[in-house]
Amino acid sequence: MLTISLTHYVVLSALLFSIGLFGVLTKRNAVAVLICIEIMLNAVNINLVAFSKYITPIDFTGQIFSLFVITVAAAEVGIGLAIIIAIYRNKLSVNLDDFDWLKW
Amino acid sequence: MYVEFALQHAWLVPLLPALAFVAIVFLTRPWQMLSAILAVGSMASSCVIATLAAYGIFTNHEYVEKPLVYATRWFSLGMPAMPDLQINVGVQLDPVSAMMMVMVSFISTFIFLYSIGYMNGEDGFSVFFSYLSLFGASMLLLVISSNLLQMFVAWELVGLCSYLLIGFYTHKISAREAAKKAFVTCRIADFGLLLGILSLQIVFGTLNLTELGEKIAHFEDYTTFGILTMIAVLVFMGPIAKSGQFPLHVWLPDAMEGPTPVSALIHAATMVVAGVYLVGRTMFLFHEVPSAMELVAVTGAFTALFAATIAITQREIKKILAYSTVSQLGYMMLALGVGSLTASMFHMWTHAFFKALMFLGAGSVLVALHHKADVWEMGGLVKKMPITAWTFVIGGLAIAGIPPFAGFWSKDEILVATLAEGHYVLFAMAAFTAFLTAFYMWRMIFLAFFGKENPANHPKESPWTMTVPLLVLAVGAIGAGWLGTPWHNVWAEWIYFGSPHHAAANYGAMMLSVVLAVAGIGLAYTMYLKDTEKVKAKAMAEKYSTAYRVLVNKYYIDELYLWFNHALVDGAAKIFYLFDIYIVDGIVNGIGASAKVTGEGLRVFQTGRLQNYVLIFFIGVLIVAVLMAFVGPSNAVPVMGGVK
Amino acid sequence: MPADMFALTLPFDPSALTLEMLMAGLAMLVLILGIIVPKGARHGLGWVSLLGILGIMAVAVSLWGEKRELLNGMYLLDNYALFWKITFMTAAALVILGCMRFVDNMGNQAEYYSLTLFATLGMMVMASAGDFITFYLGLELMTLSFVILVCFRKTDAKSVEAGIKYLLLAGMSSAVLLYGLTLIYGLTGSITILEIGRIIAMQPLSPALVLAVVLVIAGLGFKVSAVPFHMWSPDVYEGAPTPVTAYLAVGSKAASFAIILRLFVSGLPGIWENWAMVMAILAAVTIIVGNLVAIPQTNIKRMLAYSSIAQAGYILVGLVTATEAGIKGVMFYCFLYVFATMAAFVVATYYYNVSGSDELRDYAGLAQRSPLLAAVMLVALLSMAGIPPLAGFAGKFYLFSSIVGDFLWLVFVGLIMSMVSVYYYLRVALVMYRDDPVDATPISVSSPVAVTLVFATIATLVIGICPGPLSEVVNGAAHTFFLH
Amino acid sequence: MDFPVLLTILLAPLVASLVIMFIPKEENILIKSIAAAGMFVSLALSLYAYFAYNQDIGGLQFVFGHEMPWIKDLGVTFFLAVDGISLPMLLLTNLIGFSAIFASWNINNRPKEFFILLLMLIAGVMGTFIAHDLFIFLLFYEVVVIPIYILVIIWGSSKRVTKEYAGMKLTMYLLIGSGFLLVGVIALFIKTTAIAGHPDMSFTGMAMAAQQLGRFDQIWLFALMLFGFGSLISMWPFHSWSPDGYAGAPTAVSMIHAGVLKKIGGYGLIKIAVYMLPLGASFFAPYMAVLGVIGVAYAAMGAMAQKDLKYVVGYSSVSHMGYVILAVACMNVIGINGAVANMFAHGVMAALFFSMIGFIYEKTHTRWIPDMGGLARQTPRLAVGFMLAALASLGLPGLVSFIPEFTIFVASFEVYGGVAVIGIAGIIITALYVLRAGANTLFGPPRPEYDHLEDIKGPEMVPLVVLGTVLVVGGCLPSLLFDMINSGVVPLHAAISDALQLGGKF
Repeated sequence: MLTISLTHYVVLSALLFSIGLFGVLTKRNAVAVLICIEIMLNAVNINLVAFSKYITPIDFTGQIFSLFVITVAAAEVGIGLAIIIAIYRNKLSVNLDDFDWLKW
Repeated sequence: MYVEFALQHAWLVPLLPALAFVAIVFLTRPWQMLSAILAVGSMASSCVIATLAAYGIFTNHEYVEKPLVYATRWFSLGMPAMPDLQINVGVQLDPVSAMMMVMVSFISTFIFLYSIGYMNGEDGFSVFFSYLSLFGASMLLLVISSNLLQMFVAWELVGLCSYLLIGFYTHKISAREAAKKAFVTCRIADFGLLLGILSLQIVFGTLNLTELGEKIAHFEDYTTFGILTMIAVLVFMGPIAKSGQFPLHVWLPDAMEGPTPVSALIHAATMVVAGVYLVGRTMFLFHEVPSAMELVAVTGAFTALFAATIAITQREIKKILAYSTVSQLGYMMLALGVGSLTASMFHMWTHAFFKALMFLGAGSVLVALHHKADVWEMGGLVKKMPITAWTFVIGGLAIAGIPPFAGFWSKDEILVATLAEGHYVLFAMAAFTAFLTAFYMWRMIFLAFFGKENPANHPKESPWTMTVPLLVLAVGAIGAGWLGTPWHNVWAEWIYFGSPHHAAANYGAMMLSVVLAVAGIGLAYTMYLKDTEKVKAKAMAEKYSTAYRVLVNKYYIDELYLWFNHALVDGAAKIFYLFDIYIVDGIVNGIGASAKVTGEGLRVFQTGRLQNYVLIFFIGVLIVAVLMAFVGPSNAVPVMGGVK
Repeated sequence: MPADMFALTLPFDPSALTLEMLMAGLAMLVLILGIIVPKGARHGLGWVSLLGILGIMAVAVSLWGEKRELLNGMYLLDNYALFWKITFMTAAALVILGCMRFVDNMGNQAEYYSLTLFATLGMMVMASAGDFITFYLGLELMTLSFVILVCFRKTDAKSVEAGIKYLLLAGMSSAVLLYGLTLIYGLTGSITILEIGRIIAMQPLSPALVLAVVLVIAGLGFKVSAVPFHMWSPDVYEGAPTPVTAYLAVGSKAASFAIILRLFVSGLPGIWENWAMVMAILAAVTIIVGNLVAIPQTNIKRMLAYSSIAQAGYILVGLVTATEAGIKGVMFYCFLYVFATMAAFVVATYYYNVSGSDELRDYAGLAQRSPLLAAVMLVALLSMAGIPPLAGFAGKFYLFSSIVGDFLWLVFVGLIMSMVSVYYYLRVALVMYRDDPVDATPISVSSPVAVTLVFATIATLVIGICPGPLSEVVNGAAHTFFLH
Repeated sequence: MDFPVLLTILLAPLVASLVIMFIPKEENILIKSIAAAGMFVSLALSLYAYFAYNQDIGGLQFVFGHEMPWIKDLGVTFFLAVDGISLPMLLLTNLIGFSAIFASWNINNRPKEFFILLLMLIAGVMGTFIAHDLFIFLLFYEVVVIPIYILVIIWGSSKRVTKEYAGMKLTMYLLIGSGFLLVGVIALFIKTTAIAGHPDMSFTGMAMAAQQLGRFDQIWLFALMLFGFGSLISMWPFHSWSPDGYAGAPTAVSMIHAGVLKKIGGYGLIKIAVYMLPLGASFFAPYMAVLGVIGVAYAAMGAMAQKDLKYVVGYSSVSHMGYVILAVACMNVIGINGAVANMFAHGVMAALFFSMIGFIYEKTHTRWIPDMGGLARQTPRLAVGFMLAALASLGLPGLVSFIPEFTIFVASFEVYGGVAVIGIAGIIITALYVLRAGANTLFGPPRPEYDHLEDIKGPEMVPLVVLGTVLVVGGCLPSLLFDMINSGVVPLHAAISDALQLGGKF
């Protein structure tokens, strides 16, 4: 049987991080990008939890850390959605390519 | 007592005119007569002091061997006890400087006096006298200098005054250009002189004349013969321009643009003889270097002949006199070159009188003819201006070398000295020049003062301020030479280098020079006075038209310089300037522009697209990762310059 | 004993958190007051915040010399942290005092001031952070507060666009940073910086650690806007309301430097040789790009944004050698940077109120309309350029003297580019001083603004002419850095 | 404690500018009078200092603040002191500063700002000469750049190049030069601190340690300083800012810039670079000599091609500074004496030149030589000033610049022989272009369009009187200048030669 080791978690997290990153780079919809960022943060969380389990099994450092990350991420999403609504009101679009007033 | 005072306070001689200069500039400028009186008075007082001092010198034979020197520190560098460079200023009185002092102040006094009449009613009357005073002061300073640098200072100041005075008629472009030419020409030569002085300072560690004299006498302790030769040649460069020797004589004839008293001052008493005087003062240097002496002699003889040939064809009265000055200075140089300080100084003395006389006479004529300078348009002036004319004739006789006028004795001394040294070619040149001198001088005299009167002219005799100097100088022109007859020569006793070297009276040479002079005057008489229509002269000019043109155009030397100045110097300047603004500045501006262009280029990355930013961010991550991987500890050592 | 039953025994002394608690309280108070007081009186909230900050600053000063370590190094209170906190609060105070009218024009003063205070709180937490959790919390508190502040003028498209860019990019960079931090955690088994430092010093270098450090550098590089992680800052600086830009440029950057120093100098000195060169190159590139791109800018805020990128480059220089001298340089420079930047931005804010424009060309003739504004702007810009006798010169002297031994080339780059920067700073001077104003009416500067400007200018001058006292204070602070 | 002479000299113009700040800008005459009064105090005190300085004792005098720690960890003290080298420079600054105020008497466009900036500029320049601490020196060294920029862009004039370009070029050139210098100073500071064991930035303290540096260190540090100071003194090929900058600048700035600011380069070269790094200096001396000579000849040729008066003087000042560099490169007592003296002489002369050109420009609205002529008739006093400056420029004996040039020639001819001859030949070219410019401007037929011109009078006479007096007095009594300089140069040279004999220890 295949035992799940730390490496698997780390690889999973790396994959997830990369997927999130890919999404950030390619998605045009602001909400989608926001979600992709959440995916990246979740990759981080996987890492934290896995390390906590395998490396510091006695104190729950990583797990506590991940709780904080989740909380902050939630706040971030909240703010993000609010801003997206605000910008939609201004430009009637949530397409990131439309947001290039500020350049050079 | 007065003599003692004068000896100890000889510095007053240049100081008084200098004070007059200051006073005129700052105080008395609005009052013309007062300014003039100040100038004349100060110069006369200087003359008195100078004469007293000279009396003191010439009555005590010790001063010949051991000059009276008193000096003070001007500035010094390095440890006070043992300075690296110390320049003293002071007074050096010996027969040579005493004679010069008297001559300069005496002649200057009368030229100043003359100027009152000559400049009457001109603009800038007071300013003119202030310049004159400064000129006199500078020249006197030069004469009594005990230090070569002090002499150089005075030398340059003389040059400055000549600049100011030649260009005195500031509104005339020709005057402006002539003044500039005089200054720049002298400057070129001064470059050489300065190098010479620098070398002397560096090699011998002093510029005091007496010390230099002692050290150079055994120069082997300090330097090689080659270096010394170089120094001598460099020093001689200065006099070449200042005393109008070929090829830097070009400024002298142009200097006629100034008011006539200035020409007299420059040509007779002050500026041009400075060169001769300098060589005389540094005889100890030239004496050690026979080749340099040779150079001096040849330059002198050649210049004498060369200028005389030009003078034959000139038409302007002052130009003729100018070339005659150049020619006479050649004589003096020749005398120095053959080693006869005696003859040179003697000739300088007599020349001062008759040349000043002739210039002032010419000035008198010019005033009378309202500055019409062409001798061909004059004629018969003797009737209306007898004093001017007859004093001029005396000057003419003196310069032509007719005994017993002053010029005869001194010129004879030079010829004899040349012969005695065995320079036969130079002697021949000098003798021929004597003939030419008599010819062109009398050509001018006959054309201007005798013959038919020109009805267009309404000449009138000049006022007493002008004629009195003429008369006094005429006396000088007659009698100044009697002090130096071959039978009893004051100069030979008092003024010599090394040991007294006075050749015994050489009656052959004496006869020859008289014959030549008479022949010259005779030729002039036949061509220009007897032949009233001047047919022969015109025929000559046409027959030898090429030679005539060359002579009239002064061998095209001015044109050569002009070309050099415009084509070469200005062209080079232009090239330098263009190089500066396009290459040097181009690089500077290019660096600036490249910074701007880079900025603009980098700006393009800032597209405003969020996802581009993310992309760049991760490219950055990759680059940093690569850097981290490759710039490991081993490579983290200093890239440049760091020395632990 | 009955009393003891209710006594909560904490494993640490909460008095070490006095400053943070006070700040949080103040922020809450302002928020609540905003609800209570009538609209017309909300103007006073600025003064409340200001006085509160000044009070907390006084407390902070009184704590000088304290040295505490809470929860096994999770929270550190030392002179180093205190110095940073004072720096942040100074910046906050200046920005509040200088930009009151601007805030009043925007409305929602309570939210604005409380968010400013929360951001300050985040920075203060960062300065004291001893482990990753505290660090992350402080960072996010600060960042999220700033996100809201950036798009505070929610009807202004530029402001909102800046907000979304900042939010998304900051989120992404936080993810990257966190990923790096977790890797470090995984490799060392600890999240306490000091402990990590001890562990790493004993371990051989692993590729994973290299990757982790790269990600941390990227994440923090984003915060200080080091090239090539700087792309957000010009856009955000330009779009955000000017006071926010000012505080963002100063506070966020300074706080990030505070934690960078902790992390790299206390946490990663074991592999200094690996990251030193990278930092040096980053610094050089940042200096060069920031300055060169600033040259063609026409908007003053954008120009200041690029110049602040370059400033980040200078400050990074102090990090390169990881020595006390370098830390001291960073702290010194950040402190004086507060005054110069604040002065410049306050002028920009005030002039925006008058003219409604941030374009450079609209500054024409400012010197004739208001000599004070023009002079302050000039002094501020020149201080950033490092022209003596202004503070920037002393700051650069300290910074660059720390690296002169091994990184001489970087000294060259830094100093030459700082002279190049004068080029675009002087263009501002050119417009302000040479040109005649279109509208010549004199601008009367309101007294709070005048006080801010004069104070900032005098501080810049005094630090420049006589950096001795400040330098000694900073020395003391930097010294405690190594005492844990 | 004695009366702090130097501090007062430094503060007087600053106080004046502070007072002016609170005067309404309409009070034109009052502003100018206060500026003049401030400068007069400085001038009087610096004259006092010059003559009260005890040359027999020599060394640093009028010491102020050396026991006052300024920045402890950098070893900086607010050390003000003068010696025989800095005192002439200080006096020069004050002479020119005082004249510059009067040369700007006719400025009516925003006079308030003008005089505030001008006074700050003057104070900055003075500071560099009286500071005896490298840090304080640098502080003043760069502080002068910015006021100049603003003065140029507002009150300057555009001719071949725009005043904006000129001002920016001037500023950037000097700043980038100072950037290199700063690198050198910082590196020097670190190295000397390591040698001495404690930081000390006073000139003497730093030199003691720096002279022990190894040859290699000294060479590269000297190279940096040479570039920094060299570009300030407009050493070829870093000179191109100079003609453009002077042409664009207003009169007073040209006067101060060409007169004294430029000299900071030479001063720094002598008192910092050569003094502290003698091995480096001796390595670079031949190159410096060559660059100096090229500068002399090249700039003189450049000047000859100019038709704009200010460009003529601009190039000529590059040329004259070539002599200074050549002189410094000799590294002996005579040479350094000559360098300092020539800086003084050129300062006076260039300032007079620029002030007279300023007046000409003010009156005729042109500086284009072919458009002028015969001004000597219409404005005789102006002509006197112009001629005086021109003659000093070509090194006429009896004016202040002759003896310095002579000493430079002595030193450089002795040390460099043939190379120096090219430099000495510069006097010919100089005579040519200076006289040409002077003659074509002042002499020749007067132009009717200038008949109405008023000659300079009243306050306008001050530059002529002050600077002209110095020109003549300094020329006639060179020992007034040289004894002072010599008292500073001899110990400096002794220190250098000791260090050279010792060689670098580290």
